[in-house]
Amino acid sequence: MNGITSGFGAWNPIAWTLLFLGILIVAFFVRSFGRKDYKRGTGQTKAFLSGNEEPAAPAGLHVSGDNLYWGMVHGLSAYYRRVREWHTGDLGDYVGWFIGVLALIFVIIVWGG
Amino acid sequence: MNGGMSVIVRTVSRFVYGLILVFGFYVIMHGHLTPGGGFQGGAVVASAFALLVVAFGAAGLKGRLNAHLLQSLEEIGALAFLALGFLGIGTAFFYNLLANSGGLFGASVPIGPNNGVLDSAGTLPLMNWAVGLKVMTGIASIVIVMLIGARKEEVK
Amino acid sequence: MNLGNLPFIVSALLVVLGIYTLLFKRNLIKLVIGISLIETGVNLFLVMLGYRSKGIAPIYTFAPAGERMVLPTPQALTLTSIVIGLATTALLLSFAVFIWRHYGTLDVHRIKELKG
Amino acid sequence: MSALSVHAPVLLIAIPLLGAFAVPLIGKLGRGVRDAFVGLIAAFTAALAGLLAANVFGNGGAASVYVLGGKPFDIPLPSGMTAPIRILLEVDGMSAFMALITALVTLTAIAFSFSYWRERSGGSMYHSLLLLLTAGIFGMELTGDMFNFFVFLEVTSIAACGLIGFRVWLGRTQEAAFKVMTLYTLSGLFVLLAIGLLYGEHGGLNIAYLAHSLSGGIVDKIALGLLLTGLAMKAGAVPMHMWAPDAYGEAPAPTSAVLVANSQASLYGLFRVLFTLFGITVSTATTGWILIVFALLTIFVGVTMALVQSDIKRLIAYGAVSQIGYMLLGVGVGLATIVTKPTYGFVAMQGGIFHMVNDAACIGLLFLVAGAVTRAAGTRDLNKMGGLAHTMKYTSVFFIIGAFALAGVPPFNGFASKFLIYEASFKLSPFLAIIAILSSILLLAVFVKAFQGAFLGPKPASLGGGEAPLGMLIPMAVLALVVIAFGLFPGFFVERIVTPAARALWFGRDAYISAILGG
Repeated sequence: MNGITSGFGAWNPIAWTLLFLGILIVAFFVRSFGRKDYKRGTGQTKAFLSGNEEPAAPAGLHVSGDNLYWGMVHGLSAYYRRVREWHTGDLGDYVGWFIGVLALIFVIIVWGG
Repeated sequence: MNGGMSVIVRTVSRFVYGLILVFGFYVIMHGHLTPGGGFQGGAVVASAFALLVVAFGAAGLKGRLNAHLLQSLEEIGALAFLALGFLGIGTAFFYNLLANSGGLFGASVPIGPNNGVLDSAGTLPLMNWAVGLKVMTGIASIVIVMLIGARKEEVK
Repeated sequence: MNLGNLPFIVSALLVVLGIYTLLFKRNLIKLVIGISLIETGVNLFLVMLGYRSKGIAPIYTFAPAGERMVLPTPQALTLTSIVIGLATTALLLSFAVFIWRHYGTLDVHRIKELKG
Repeated sequence: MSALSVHAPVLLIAIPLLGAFAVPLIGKLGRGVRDAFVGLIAAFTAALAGLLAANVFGNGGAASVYVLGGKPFDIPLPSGMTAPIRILLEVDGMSAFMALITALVTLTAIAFSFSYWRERSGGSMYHSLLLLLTAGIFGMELTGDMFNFFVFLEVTSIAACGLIGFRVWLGRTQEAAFKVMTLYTLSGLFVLLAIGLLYGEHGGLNIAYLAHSLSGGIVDKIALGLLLTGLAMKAGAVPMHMWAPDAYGEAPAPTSAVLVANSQASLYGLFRVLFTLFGITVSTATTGWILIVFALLTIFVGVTMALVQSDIKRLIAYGAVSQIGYMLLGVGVGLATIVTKPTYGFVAMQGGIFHMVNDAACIGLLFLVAGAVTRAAGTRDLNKMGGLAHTMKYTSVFFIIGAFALAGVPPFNGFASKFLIYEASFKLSPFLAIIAILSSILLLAVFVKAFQGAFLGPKPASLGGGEAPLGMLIPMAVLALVVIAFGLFPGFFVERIVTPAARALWFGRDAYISAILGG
């Protein structure tokens, strides 16, 4: 009753959730084999940067939203430059796209419909 | 513009004002017989208000038209229209309960060309009045709001 | 040339003029006028749909007997459309008033704070 | 059947309309009375929608007709011809399904508005416009008449733009409202032109009557083009989507959720035109592939543009644009294959239609969260926010639920519907499924960015922010519960409400026509 099938695959969220919980329990079980002699507040908890000293972060530093994925946006900069220029915010362009699409749809439907 | 227009315009509009009102109410009242109805008549009546604004300016209007009162009347008009719709809910929404019932606006009309029976058409004339009230007050308050907007710009 | 089709040509012309105004004019008030032009064109088209040649207005009060009448439904549609057009135009104009107050301009090319 | 359920279709339109006109009068009695009245109207409307849906789905989604103004709707003319001349409401599975969505979104949005507008004046007019918008959306979904569809389309346009431009003290809202109103009016006029063409060609306005007499001639095709483009624009399909981020982003937060429901109502109109009105009288391969191309563009451009936004509401708005694409994709695949009727076509229909309700719940939840966040923080800029999770614990949990659901992370509801869309569109062309899955992953990245920016990290000292009041948390909790319920029990909902709706569109054209014309 709670699952759905597409005719080629099936999706049952209850089973999935139970499986997820089961894997979680196994993971915690495996984790419990870990070493218990680890000490907080010593060098053991420091980040390992090829043996270099970890630079102190300035107080209140926040990796803000725009800092995430800057690499991806940079990599796609050719696409993004074009697509952001496309969103001009000019009402004339908005209307222009509407009329243009209308003309295109006319051609497609009258020829191919 | 605050001072209004010349004496000629003011005198003529004082005279024409009443005529426009009468014509507007006539259009509302005969909406179920002849072209017109609530919206058209209401628009004509509201144009009388607009004439006042043009002829006498904003200052001349002070105290004559109250925007809050207009808004309340507009809502009452709309509610009256809906209430008339609910009147026939025993059969169906908008069912014309009064038509051909012999009571108010209940006279039956011969099909085809006739001389016009004002006391006919059931709830339709009442709806025309409701819509007329809504439209005349609505357009009048639009005129007033735009006037206030224009005046603030002059101050700026 | 068949003059019966003239109103349809006029209505098409009005729509095209309105679209031209929307596309190439920069003043917000002119854009509102452009919308009104399209609306007038569509209304003219609608009201022409019900016309029968040499028909009289569809009013039974004091109507001459035996005359053919034009179709009243498209006229009702047109009236509804006019009412809606009134509300639209009033709303657009009041937005234009407020835009003028905030931006100090009615030039559509300079009202582009929302982009990207 | 009780009188209430007989009259449910028209009451769904009339009750919010009554509320819209009465609110300014009742508002003079004081804020508490007004809020109680608005709440009552909204709750009653939602109950009516539930009643209507129970009736229709209890009936297997069969089409039923409500006649305004009297019993018989086909008065025989002197010439012997009978045609439906009265104003009709026609409700089938799809209409009832849309009414349910609208009821859910408007009820939560109105409940949220009580807290949202507490300190501001003008609440009476705001609630009046919101109820008017609700009435318009219900009207679009329930009417059986093309011209009334246009009238309600314009009612929603005017009410929606009134709401977008409601905060007149902000310049950007006025800019957005003017732009949106221009485009809405333009699309409305083209829809009216199409209706005029159909009327002139076939002499009727009733959808069933028009569907019966359509022939697929050149005038019909021009009307189809006008209707398709106008309604697709009002739904926000790329490349005619530019108004959508302006509208959703600048409207007051609870309104944005209702605006999405409004876009979905236009989408419903588009589907009604393509499936019921025109159906197979035109080449469904052409119209279906037009929808699919719109869908791919919408999905991809919406998601990628969302990634570079730094305004939280605009970011969610682009997310909302992209989700419209998934609905178009599912239903487009269904339409393109309607002639041969393979199994996967119907699965795609189910997926696309199921995604409508899922999207309404998730996007509604996200916009409400955005409203609570911006209200607490006093800014919408993600770069100036941070650390809000320290003080807004429940709100941040709701954001995670909404974002995961929208991005299609199992076991939330977005995954269930996207699963159906992926599987079915893969059958038609693997390329479609690839774009859809890729964009879904990107959408998760978008919301990770938003979550990191707004909720994680240290909190800037200048930033305000306490937990949202209870009046805001409860509507969010309701939507979150809906999201989880639809996620955990998709089989139940697909079987009970989605399948009848999809069947009404996919198989129901003849039934829709014969409900009015008989035979």
